[in-house]
Amino acid sequence: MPLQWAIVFFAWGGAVALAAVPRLRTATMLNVGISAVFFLLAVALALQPFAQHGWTHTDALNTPFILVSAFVGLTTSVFSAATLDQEGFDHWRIRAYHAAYQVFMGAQTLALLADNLGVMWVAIEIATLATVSMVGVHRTPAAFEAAWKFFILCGVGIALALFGTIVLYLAAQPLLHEETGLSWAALMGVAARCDPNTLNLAFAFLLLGYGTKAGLVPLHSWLPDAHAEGPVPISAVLSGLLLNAAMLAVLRAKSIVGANPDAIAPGPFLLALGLASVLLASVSLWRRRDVRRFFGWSSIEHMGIVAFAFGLGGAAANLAGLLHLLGHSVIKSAVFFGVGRAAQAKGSQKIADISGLVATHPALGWGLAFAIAGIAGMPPFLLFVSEFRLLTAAAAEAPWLGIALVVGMVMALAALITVLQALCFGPPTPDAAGALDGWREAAAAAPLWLHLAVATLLGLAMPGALGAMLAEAARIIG
Amino acid sequence: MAIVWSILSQALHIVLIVAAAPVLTGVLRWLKARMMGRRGAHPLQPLRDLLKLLRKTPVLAENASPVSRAAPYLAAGAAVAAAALVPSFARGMAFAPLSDLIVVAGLLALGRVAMALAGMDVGTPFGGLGAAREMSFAALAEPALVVAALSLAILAGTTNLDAIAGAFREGGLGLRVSLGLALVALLAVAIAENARIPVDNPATHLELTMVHEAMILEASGRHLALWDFAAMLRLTLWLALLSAVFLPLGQAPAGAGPHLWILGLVAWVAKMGALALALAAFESAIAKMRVFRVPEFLGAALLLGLLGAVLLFVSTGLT
Amino acid sequence: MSFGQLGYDVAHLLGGGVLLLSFVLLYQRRIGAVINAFATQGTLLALAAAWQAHAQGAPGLYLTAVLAFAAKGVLIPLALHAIVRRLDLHRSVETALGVGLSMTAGVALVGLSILVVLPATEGARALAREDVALALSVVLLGMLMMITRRNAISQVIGLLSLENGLILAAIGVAGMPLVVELSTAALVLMVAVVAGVFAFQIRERFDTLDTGSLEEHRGEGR
Amino acid sequence: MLTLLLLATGSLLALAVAAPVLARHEAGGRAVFGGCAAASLLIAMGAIGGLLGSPEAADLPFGPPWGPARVAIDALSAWFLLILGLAGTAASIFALGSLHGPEAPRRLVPYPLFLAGMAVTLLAADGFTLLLGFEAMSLASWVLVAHDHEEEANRRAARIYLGFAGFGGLSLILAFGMLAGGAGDVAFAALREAPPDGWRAALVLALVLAGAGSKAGLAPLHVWLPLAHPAAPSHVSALMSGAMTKVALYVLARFAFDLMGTAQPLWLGAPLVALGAASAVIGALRANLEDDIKTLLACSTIENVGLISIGLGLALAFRGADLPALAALAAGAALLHALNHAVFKTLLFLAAGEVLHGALSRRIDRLGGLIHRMPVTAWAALAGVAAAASLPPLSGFASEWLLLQALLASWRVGDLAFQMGAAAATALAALAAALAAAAMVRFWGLVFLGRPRTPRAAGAEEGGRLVQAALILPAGLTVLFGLLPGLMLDLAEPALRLMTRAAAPRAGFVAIGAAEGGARYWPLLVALLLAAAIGAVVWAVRRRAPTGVARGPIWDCGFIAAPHHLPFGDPSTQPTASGFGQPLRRMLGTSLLVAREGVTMPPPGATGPAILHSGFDDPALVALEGPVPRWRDAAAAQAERLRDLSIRQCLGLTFGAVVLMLALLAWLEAR
Repeated sequence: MPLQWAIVFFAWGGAVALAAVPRLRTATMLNVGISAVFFLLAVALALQPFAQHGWTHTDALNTPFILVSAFVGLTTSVFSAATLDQEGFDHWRIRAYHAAYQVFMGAQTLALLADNLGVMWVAIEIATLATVSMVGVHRTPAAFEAAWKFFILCGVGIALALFGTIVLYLAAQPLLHEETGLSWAALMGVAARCDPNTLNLAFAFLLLGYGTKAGLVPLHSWLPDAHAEGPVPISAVLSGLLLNAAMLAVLRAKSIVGANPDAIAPGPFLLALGLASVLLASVSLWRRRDVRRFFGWSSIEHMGIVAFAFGLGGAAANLAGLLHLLGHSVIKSAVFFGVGRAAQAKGSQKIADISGLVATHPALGWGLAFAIAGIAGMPPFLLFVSEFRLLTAAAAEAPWLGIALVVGMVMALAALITVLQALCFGPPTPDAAGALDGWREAAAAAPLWLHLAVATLLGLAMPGALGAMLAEAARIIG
Repeated sequence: MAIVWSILSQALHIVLIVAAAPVLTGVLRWLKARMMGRRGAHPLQPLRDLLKLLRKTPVLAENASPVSRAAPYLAAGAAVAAAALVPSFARGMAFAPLSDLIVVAGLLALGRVAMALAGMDVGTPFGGLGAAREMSFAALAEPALVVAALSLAILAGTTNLDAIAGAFREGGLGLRVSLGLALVALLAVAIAENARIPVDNPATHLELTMVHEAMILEASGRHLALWDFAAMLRLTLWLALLSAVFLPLGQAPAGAGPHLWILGLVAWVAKMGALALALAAFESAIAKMRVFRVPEFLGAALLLGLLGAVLLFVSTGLT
Repeated sequence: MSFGQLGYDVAHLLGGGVLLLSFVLLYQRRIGAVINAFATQGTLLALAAAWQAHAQGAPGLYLTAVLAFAAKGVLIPLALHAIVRRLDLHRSVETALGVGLSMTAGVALVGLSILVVLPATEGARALAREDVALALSVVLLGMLMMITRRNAISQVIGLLSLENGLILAAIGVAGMPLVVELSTAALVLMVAVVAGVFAFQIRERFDTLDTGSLEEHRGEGR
Repeated sequence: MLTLLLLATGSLLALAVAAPVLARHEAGGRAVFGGCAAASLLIAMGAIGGLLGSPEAADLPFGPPWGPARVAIDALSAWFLLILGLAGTAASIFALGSLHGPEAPRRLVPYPLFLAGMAVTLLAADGFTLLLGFEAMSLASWVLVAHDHEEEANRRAARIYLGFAGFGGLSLILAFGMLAGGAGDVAFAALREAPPDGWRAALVLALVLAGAGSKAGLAPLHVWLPLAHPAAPSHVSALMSGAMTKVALYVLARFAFDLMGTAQPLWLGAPLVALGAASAVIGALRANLEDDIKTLLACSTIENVGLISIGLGLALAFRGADLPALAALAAGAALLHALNHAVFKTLLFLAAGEVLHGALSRRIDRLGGLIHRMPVTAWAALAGVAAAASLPPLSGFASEWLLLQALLASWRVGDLAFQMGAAAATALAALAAALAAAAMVRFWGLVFLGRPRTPRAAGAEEGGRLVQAALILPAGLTVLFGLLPGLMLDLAEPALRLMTRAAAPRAGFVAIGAAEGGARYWPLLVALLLAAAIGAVVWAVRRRAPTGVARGPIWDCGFIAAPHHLPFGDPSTQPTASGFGQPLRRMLGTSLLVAREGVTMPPPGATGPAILHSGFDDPALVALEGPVPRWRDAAAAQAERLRDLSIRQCLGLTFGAVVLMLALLAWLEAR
């Protein structure tokens, strides 16, 4: 079995195994182990030359994201091993949680790997089902509300995506051999000769369908609540991984439509959705009282920035968008580690109840402070690099759009700084019960700092191979 | 040879202006008294006062710092240095290259700051009040002075007093409205700088209105003598400056030698006398204004100066 | 095959029937009747799939047909009836948008979808064009039903009929690879939704209009 | 030279990395600050080398994914590196001297980073590296501003500070993008190739003014500065005022004189002159009204930044009007004033820090009479005060003399509108200078002279040897630069050539001149003349007057014995901070800063003092904290309505999006 499938089925096998483990400590350790092996497999996959195996393929576009998601999956499993006992699960939920975790990892890796758009759709659907069950696992009214909203909206979303996929095949049908009919590579090959109007229709549905999962305004309603309910680690993987997979799906659709000169230009649509997301999020951030919802909204903002970048198009802007996706995965999951740990320590995820972290938990507090600064686009982290690239490109291509974007970014920045200081500075609020013993406290803070280190490394000293890969990917998107 | 003459004339100029300071003040007081129908003190009375004060031992407050003792010398020295730079009876004296209008203003500011600090040294309310007002008025006088300097600089191409005087002496500029406006601005500044009526009343000790006197209330003996001397010197300096710039006639080139100096001396004394007379008349004609009317007074001067500059722009633009 | 031939007419007829039943769904006021209408739609869809299997000579589609019939024709309607009984929902459907209005909106949507699809699919074969137009209308009508019905059951049914539209499109496009897998996967999703409704006994959760309760539901109560 | 500078920068970074470990040990703090002092000294020496040597460039082994980070040194950056080096040395020595016991990592780590960030900004040779240093500098200094975060006021300062920093960074990125154009290459060499013109140039300048100007403290984006600078530890405040604002001005100059090309029109300088004049007056006026000494000094920084930017603007205008000699004069004034201000403002902030350390307060109304207890601090501060008040023969006067000469020559630019504006700017600059003198007299007189206003001030103590050295070093430099401005101007000559393609008018070694054959200023001769005059006066007085003085109680128009409970006299009989500011508050404050004041009189017959309440609001800050948040909240309220939808209505949104998109498609295809 080729490695591309092996990695997916390894995760799913791990899910089956985890479903059978009721004991917390054992399950978490096993989960960490599986994630570690999964990460190694991903590295091995990245080292292999790009290849296509039936429905799946590796290319410059998905390899970096597979690496990052495997990395985030690993660190998240470590974090959840350190902090999961704070969630107070019974053994059924322990099984469900861990099984769903690995199912999700496998599914979303498959979604990244898929070359066949049908397979990609199925994978994203599985990922959705898995995350829904994880979001709702607490079974509180709030969790229900969030999970159900997530389920229905994303269900409709991917239904639309399926329709788009079908229409896409309809467009390519006269030109393609049946078996390869949904292969992205094949479609790219013939896109220029497809009927443009059919492509337009397909793009409309794919954009709105996968855009729902990517949380673009006005399809974003599910995102903040889904990030705020459910176990703490889930927010990290939701923001860090799921959004990437969805955005990549949108990209694949865009690249096909973009390859046809007669079809509508997909850029303006992405620009519009992106700008709308940034502006709406940047004002909505000011009304948040719940810290995890706050950063959920910030994810909407960043997805907007990414959409803006890809809408702008061109090598520079595309590279900026890809870098921004990667950076957002790494840093935002770090933020959620910090925020989640803080919420556990203070026994509430209201912003008003968390204060003065640097005084009571220096490692956590400063780590969180720098992670939020990184999310706000401060150096030396990767998001600073990507925003630099994006804004220079925007100013060159469309200065006024760039200025509009900056207006939104500045408002979001101010909100982020306000919350950063509210959480980390000031007189500390008393800790609730649930202080972790020494090594677990360290293990909860370590992923955060590791992510910061990785974000810095990627920002200022990115490995040449990865850089070349991203440049190539930027060219692929077109 | 010319160098010798220029140095000699410079030395003579310094002696002359230092000696003239008390006398000028005395003459001014005498004239004012006469105009008010009093007999008035002898014109040399200020000189006598100074000498008498010099002989007395100054009394310092217990908490007075070295500032109180150093400031009078600094102020007097700055006044002398500034006075040495202003052309009087001759041009092209040894220090002529140094005699920059802005440098002179800077030296005067140095003396002013020294006096303000001395006033604040022992922490009396009057000292602080006087210092605050002095510095505030200066803050409004400065722009007026610089704007006047702008007009002069445009006409003479430099801010060097000696060169300006020369340029106006050679004429070719003729009479200009803007020059008149600059003159008015400079006059207002001079009045404010020397604490004359209507900005301040040098003859009164009424606490609530005084500015200059308030700062030296604590001074006595030789310190007080130095303060008074510095004030007199500053007045002389300003009158000399005005006469040098706006009434340049009769100035002798320093290099020309003593026989021409005589003429210059006579002309200078005449000009100073005339200015003193005008000042006395002006002061006895009008009353002191309220402290917080001063800004309007100086603001008006500033605006006139600006107006003059603008008129110049227009005229230079036309020609 | 092209216009005037039997295959075309039958396929067209069946597709039209599915669309018609979507209108029926919009029109029904009684919940039981809505469920029955949905069952009929499912059955028609199964027939359409079977016919396409025959016409295109794609045996895989027979499987789709069977699945569609079993799930949408029989099981899901039964489950829904059970839920209705269990939660003893009052039998009439309260609508957010009046029936008349939603019907007109539906007609407008059909017009829109035809306007979009017919020029769009010039290249494709006539049958595919018709089919996609019909399917798109069914999808849109399903969404319309989801947002104009207030109680959970009829909204779920809206989602299900939307999904019917997808399957209709999938089977209509001749030679679509993975069509069976995709339809099955979509079916799984729908079953999950129904199971959710069934398990958590959801009556109104689609439609909590009291924003105050939303606030605390969303954990942002002051 | 470049290697030397990079070495210094790298060692600073290394110090930052090592700091958390060092912080555990007693001597850790000494190691860090000592290292910083050494590195700053290296930077200063390297800068002088760079000014004398030829430009160098290099690529760093790391950088953004699309290419290496480029660094280079030319005369312009070398001049500002010199500023950074001098300020950094003094500040680091002061920090070293004022260490007591181990220092917390959060004060130790950011300090070297702050220095390194500034150095990187100055060394950068492409837009990315410059922004990297710029933002790193902001982030590090933000940590230091927030070091005492238990105080609400400090948190507010830090919040506003970081917000402005981010805003400035984003604006600068946009500016680089506008310059780079489609190619997207932000290397300086590439940017020089394609200078912008027309509205693009205007937009670039606006963005740079928003970005670098806000960092430098140009009105109306200066509001963060009086909040943030005082909140930081004193040696950091010194760096922020002395060096950081200069780094921002460097970015401004780099854009306006170098990257935007030399063929820019005359009006490009006008906004700099206008904003500079506004900042100068606002800053100087606020300095007369503040009653916290560090805030007062921060406001005076705004004033000086304004003056420097007037100089830069004039240089731009002269260059646009093809008057290279005058352009060099104005640019020289700006550069010289940047250097002088950096030195004396560092000195003053360090002195303020020593006062805070000795008398435990920054409020003027709790200080007084410190000259008796802290003579070294007092006299060192006096040098800085005299320079800031632009008194001859100190450094401030020399550079402001040059600036005034440039302003007085601005009428040579033919354009009438510009002439009028320049005349107004001349008046405003003079007003600002005189206001600064008043502010400085108020600062030094109220803090060091008079009587102590609190027991703590009466018991103030002088700092240690190192601290005194850290004060005397910049004081000496202030005097030196004051006496030898010609020398410094010659040193700056390569930078002037780079900026204006011309050299400042030569006026010999010890003098500075307005133009060939124009007015001259010989600081040394003036100083000698002054000394001679004072000597003569002393001699004359000595000949007639008896020596020695008698001591007695304060006269003050009558003797009042101090109450017993106030051994050093009743503070309320001394001028207060707000009392001293009263005349200017009434003359200018009410109109410019909506100042207000009121007096509560004691009832007739009561002996209590009359209390003067006064205050003012900076219009810019009012706008920032008034309307702007209101608009934001209004928008947020609208957005919330979108968020409170039920699931069904959210579906409605999706449905609407689908229908809209389809309709759009139908429309597009119909056409």
